[in-house]
Amino acid sequence: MTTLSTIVAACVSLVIAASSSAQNGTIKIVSSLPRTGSANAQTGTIVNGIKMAIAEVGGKIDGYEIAYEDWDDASPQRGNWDPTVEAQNANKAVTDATIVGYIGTFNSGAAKISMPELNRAGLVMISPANTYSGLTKPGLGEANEPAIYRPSGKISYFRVVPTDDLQGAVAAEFVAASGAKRVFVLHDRELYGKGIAEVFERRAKELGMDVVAVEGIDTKAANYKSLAQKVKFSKSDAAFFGGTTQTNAGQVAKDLRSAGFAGMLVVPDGCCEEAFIQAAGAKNLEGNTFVTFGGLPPAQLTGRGAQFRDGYRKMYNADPEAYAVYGYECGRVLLDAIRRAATKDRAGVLQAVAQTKDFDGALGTWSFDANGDTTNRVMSINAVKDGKFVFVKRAGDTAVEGAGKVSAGGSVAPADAQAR
Amino acid sequence: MRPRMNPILIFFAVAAALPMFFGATGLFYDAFQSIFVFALVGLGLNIITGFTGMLNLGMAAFMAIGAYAFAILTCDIYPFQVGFWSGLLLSGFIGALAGFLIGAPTLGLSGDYLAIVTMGFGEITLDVLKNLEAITKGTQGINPLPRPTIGGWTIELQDERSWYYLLLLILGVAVLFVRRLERSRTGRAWLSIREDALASQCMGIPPKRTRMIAFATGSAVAAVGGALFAALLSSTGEPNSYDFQVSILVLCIIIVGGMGSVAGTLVGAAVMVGMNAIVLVKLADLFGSREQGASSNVLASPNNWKFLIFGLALILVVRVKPEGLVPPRLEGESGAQPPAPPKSQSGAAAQGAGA
Amino acid sequence: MELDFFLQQLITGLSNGMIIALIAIGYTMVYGIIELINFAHGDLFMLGSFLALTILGALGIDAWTGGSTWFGVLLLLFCSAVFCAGLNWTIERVAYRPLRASGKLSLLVSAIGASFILVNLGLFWGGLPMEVFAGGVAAAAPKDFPPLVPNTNLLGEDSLVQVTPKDLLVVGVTLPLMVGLTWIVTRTRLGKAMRATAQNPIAARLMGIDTDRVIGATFLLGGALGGFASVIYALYNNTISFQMGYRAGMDAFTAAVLGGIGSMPGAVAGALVIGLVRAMSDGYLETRWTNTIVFGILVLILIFRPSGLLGSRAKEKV
Amino acid sequence: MSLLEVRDITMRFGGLTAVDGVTFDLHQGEILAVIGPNGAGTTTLFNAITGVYQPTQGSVKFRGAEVRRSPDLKLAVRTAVVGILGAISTFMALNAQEIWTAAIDANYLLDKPFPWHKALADAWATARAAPLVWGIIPAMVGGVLGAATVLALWQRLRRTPDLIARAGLARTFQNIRLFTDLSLIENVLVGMDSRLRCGYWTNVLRLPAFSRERSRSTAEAMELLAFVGLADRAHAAAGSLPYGHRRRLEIARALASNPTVLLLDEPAAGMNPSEVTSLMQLIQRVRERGVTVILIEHHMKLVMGISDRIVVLQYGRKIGEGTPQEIQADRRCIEAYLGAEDEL
Repeated sequence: MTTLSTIVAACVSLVIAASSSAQNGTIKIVSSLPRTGSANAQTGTIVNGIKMAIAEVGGKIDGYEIAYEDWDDASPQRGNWDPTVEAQNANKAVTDATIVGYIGTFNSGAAKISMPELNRAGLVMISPANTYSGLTKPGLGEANEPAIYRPSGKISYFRVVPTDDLQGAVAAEFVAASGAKRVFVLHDRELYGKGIAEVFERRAKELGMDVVAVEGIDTKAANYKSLAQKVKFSKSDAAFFGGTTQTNAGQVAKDLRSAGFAGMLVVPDGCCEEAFIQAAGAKNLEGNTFVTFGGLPPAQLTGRGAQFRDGYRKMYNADPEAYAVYGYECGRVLLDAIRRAATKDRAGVLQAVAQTKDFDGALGTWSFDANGDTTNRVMSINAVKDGKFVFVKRAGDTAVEGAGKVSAGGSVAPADAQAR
Repeated sequence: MRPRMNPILIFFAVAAALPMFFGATGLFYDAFQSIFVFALVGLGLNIITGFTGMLNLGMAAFMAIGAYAFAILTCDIYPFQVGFWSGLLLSGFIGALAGFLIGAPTLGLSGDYLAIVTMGFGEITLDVLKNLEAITKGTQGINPLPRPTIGGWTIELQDERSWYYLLLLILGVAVLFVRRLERSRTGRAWLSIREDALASQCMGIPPKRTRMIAFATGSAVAAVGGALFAALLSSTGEPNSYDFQVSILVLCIIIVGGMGSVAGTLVGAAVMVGMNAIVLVKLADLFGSREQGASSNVLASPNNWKFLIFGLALILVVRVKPEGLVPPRLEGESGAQPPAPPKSQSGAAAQGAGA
Repeated sequence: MELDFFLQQLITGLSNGMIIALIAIGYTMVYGIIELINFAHGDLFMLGSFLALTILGALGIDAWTGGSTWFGVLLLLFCSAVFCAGLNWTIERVAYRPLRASGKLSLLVSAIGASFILVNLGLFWGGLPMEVFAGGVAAAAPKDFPPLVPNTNLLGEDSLVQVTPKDLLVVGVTLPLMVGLTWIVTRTRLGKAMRATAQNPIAARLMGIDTDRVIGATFLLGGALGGFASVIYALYNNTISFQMGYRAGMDAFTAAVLGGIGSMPGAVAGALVIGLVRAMSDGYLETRWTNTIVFGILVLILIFRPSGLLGSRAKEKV
Repeated sequence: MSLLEVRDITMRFGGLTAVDGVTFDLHQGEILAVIGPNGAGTTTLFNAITGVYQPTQGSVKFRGAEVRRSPDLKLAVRTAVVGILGAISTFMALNAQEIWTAAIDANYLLDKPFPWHKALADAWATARAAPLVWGIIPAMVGGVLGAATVLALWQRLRRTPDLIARAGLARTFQNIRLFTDLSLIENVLVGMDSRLRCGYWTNVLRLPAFSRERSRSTAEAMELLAFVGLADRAHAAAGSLPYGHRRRLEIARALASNPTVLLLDEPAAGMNPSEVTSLMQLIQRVRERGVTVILIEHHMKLVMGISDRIVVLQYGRKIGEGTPQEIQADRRCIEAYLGAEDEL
């Protein structure tokens, strides 16, 4: 009998699920971001940005009501994004015909799951945070990337954030410019952190620096004191950590400093959030720690960006985190496309998004290129001062696309990069 | 007296009938695909822990091995490309082999020592999958994976109803497999080891070999589950998709369902995964829609309550039904018999302590 | 240089091992008495450190600079220990005691459930609108724990090898605690009752021992040790996070098993082995293989000593 | 010739000598009782005979030979195979990535047929060229596999209870050890396991042999349950049986393997007089089935009533052996048992 009652319970909740579908004149946008667990701090700001963009158009475009749903692609057991949930979200989005835009994902790994599904359905997907190059750029990832994400042959995935191959290179150039000769590369063994560390490593070697070692850390370890000693004893001038606040960047920074490592420490935009300073302790980051960021920090934004910053403060009574602007930008570019779209359905919106050109966004004026990447190359390097991010310099305008490409032999098999 | 209905048959009958009520697509299918996959992995663990009494905290590792074996054997970035069905079978075989390898040196250990070794095996597997990037593509995951073909007809991912029945069918075969073993000489030997390892050895049953067979069988079933998990996603996901939390979920499935009970495993999977995939999602949606603006208050987001609800539900379930939702029944036992004393699920564990 | 490096790793390994040992004792005590892998213990430990940070925040961090630092540390140790002890006792009362008769695995699931709840409480706690939690904006982010204990090098700032007051703190708190605990278990009435209950709860009850109270006391003691460990961990690592209980718990449980579960000296030995192996593997091999090596060594040791380093295998009565 | 020759068995636990040089013979078809006051070492002696404990010293010969696996060719081949596999997998684990890269990644191009021969050749070449030692990981993999091999070897050469049971010595336990969650008939079928032949796949696929064996073994099990008088409860859980019946079920379970020798450890413990009487009849009937019986018992009426010979232990030593009449007349045995002269 228990079996039956279980099934009945499941059915009841399913009926509730089924009843909450379409209304006429409503266009739905969803976002799929990890909202359970440690990433929620960052994704919260992204969601805020999206909501803000919708609020700015008054929740209506051409008489169509814009409905927004904030979906979670994490599960409580995993405390992080869960491939099963992401697949379910993609399915859910595909089967709900009122959904015309899918904002997400936060993690590149999750994007790999949902991209082919959404592509087949012709549903446009715009990511505020995926930086893994292989998702869009041929030749930088696996041999079958990015074709496998485009089973329909069309491009339906776009991102407003510059990819790892640009950012890692910018970081390496910055380190080289500081005069460092020996550099120790650490990464978190995740898709994002490892990818960016690899780009950094290659670019650093090209720039004539001596890469002492590349090490993947255990992101759940209590501390990295032993590893930090290793870095210190290696007499490196600089260290790069490819990772995020969630993968323990704070502890890495802290232990490096407490071990007495005085060299430069550079971390990528996954750490460009208050939480990183909070985790690492402002004192440990003071001075010689730098954070690269794809775009300009809120304080440096001008024009639209400045408006966004002020609007965000007013709406949420807090300073926007670095990521909020991406959420906002995603939302705006999608709404803009809906406005321009000839037909307010998936095909129309997809076409309009793809045609986005010289968009006057919070991140500057940019377009989507043929791969679906932003043409925005502006990056910034930030330092930490008195517990706040301060802008150091603008970079990336000159960054070479595809810096991550293996130069010798022309083979793009990842094995070359990994046979160390 | 009316004979009690067979809960396994009820499960399959209801599962087979359900899609009639739910159209061709929807949340329902996603949830049930997960339920079937985890029921499969649960069946594997049920052989190891439920039947044979070896506490295994590393079941996710066998899922991962199945998923990665399946992916490497079928994905078109590798030269093997054996196809869906052969891939499924081979991944089961490789799972058995892995179970054999980890089992050989450790199955002599008692109870919780084995538990920690299996837990360690789970961690090692994740590390190896992440570190051997040349083979496993590290954290990138392997994709895309092929769709099953039946006589020239390919089941596409969107064809959710076909997937549903395919998984149900495979689960049915697995249940049949496990039930047949359980009700044979092999299964009796497993149960006797769980009940009293020494007595069973004194009856001429070689404990190590018997445990090994159970371990390998369970691993194989879980590996097939893992392969289907990957096939459903058309990707292995990243290695972290098979971490300790997954092992814990599977363990909860069989304990909540009823240790050593095949029907219990099915119901446990429906309850635990269903709670996750349906109830918690619905709850979050329900409260999420009322959420006003974005508040920085951590309590305001319903997503932040999921752990708590899940934990409370676990404690409540074992409190109300400590022997599991569908405890195992004796073969041939009729309704008229007095129930066995309620120590069934402790038998496995008590063994570890005593041996 | 090479020797310096080795000594440095030795010191790091020992300090980390000592912290693991404190948590591991909590596991091993509970296991010894009711044969439960107390999954919630690691998360209990996590909450202890959150309490410590809250107290720091409430009293104002500046108060602890200068001479009153050590007093502050003692206060934190005391508060967290009392808190964790009380919480552990409550969990036992609510989640474990009613299930004790219904089998070990039900207990295990209950412990897993308790662990989930504690983790979630930790998440909420991190969202407190306090200065130390950065106003509670990013509840899930790791929190910086103010460096009450300085990181100065006692061997002089020029020395490559670092021995800091933090290392001394770890040793200075852990050793007396272990001695004290050994005294309690071997010399006092309570200790005798605990060992009797562990051996045979039914017989102990027949002998007039109130086993429920003894088990409660064990949870109190184990919780208190977890509380001490949480403060030392926080002061040593200077970061706390609501997810830190998982790894801390896993390391500690591995240590308990490695040493022979149920044996307190074993837990300490196991923890030191794990701390040292981790340090050496991080230092001389690659960090990414460290976990593999730790568990590989565990399996290797268990093959030759199936009851752990210092565990004794009770002969089964036939 | 005697069926079972127990020679100079000694069992020491740390400083305690539980059994000290006990020697006796068991003859075909007899009922032999081993008696002794509590703590005399009777149960320990049983455990040493049935392989539960490894005797510190001494030997047990069954039909003139020690019961143990002989290190035969099959074992040697298996050990060698495991060892070689271990070495290969260690090596593979070491260089897996390089070999893989050389064999697969370097040769595989999308949309082109895969050159299997070249890949294998490349793999072999890389494997040969690769350095063997990388550090602690291979040492550990090798260590684990090597240790497992040694352990397996040692296990196989040991007298284990399952081996002894399969040789034809079945036993019951002093503190009854039934499989309480299994039904009565399943308990008996577990006892019969050593006589069943159907393998794993036969069971899964339900080949004809399975059905044949199932009906035969079920009938035999029912017959055994009837023999001990429990046939009417065949499908109840063993845990639901009253105490006296559990003893009988244990005997049925032990008989299921068609043993040559049945070892009963205090079968009458905790029984009332009428139960003892029927137990005595049962033991007699067991002997009539052609099974030789050794029993440990404190219940003198039972011992004197059914045994052909008696061995008396005290403090681990044998102090007497003979027919019931001889033992009853032996002063030392009586003193050992009763400890006081005036009760005679």
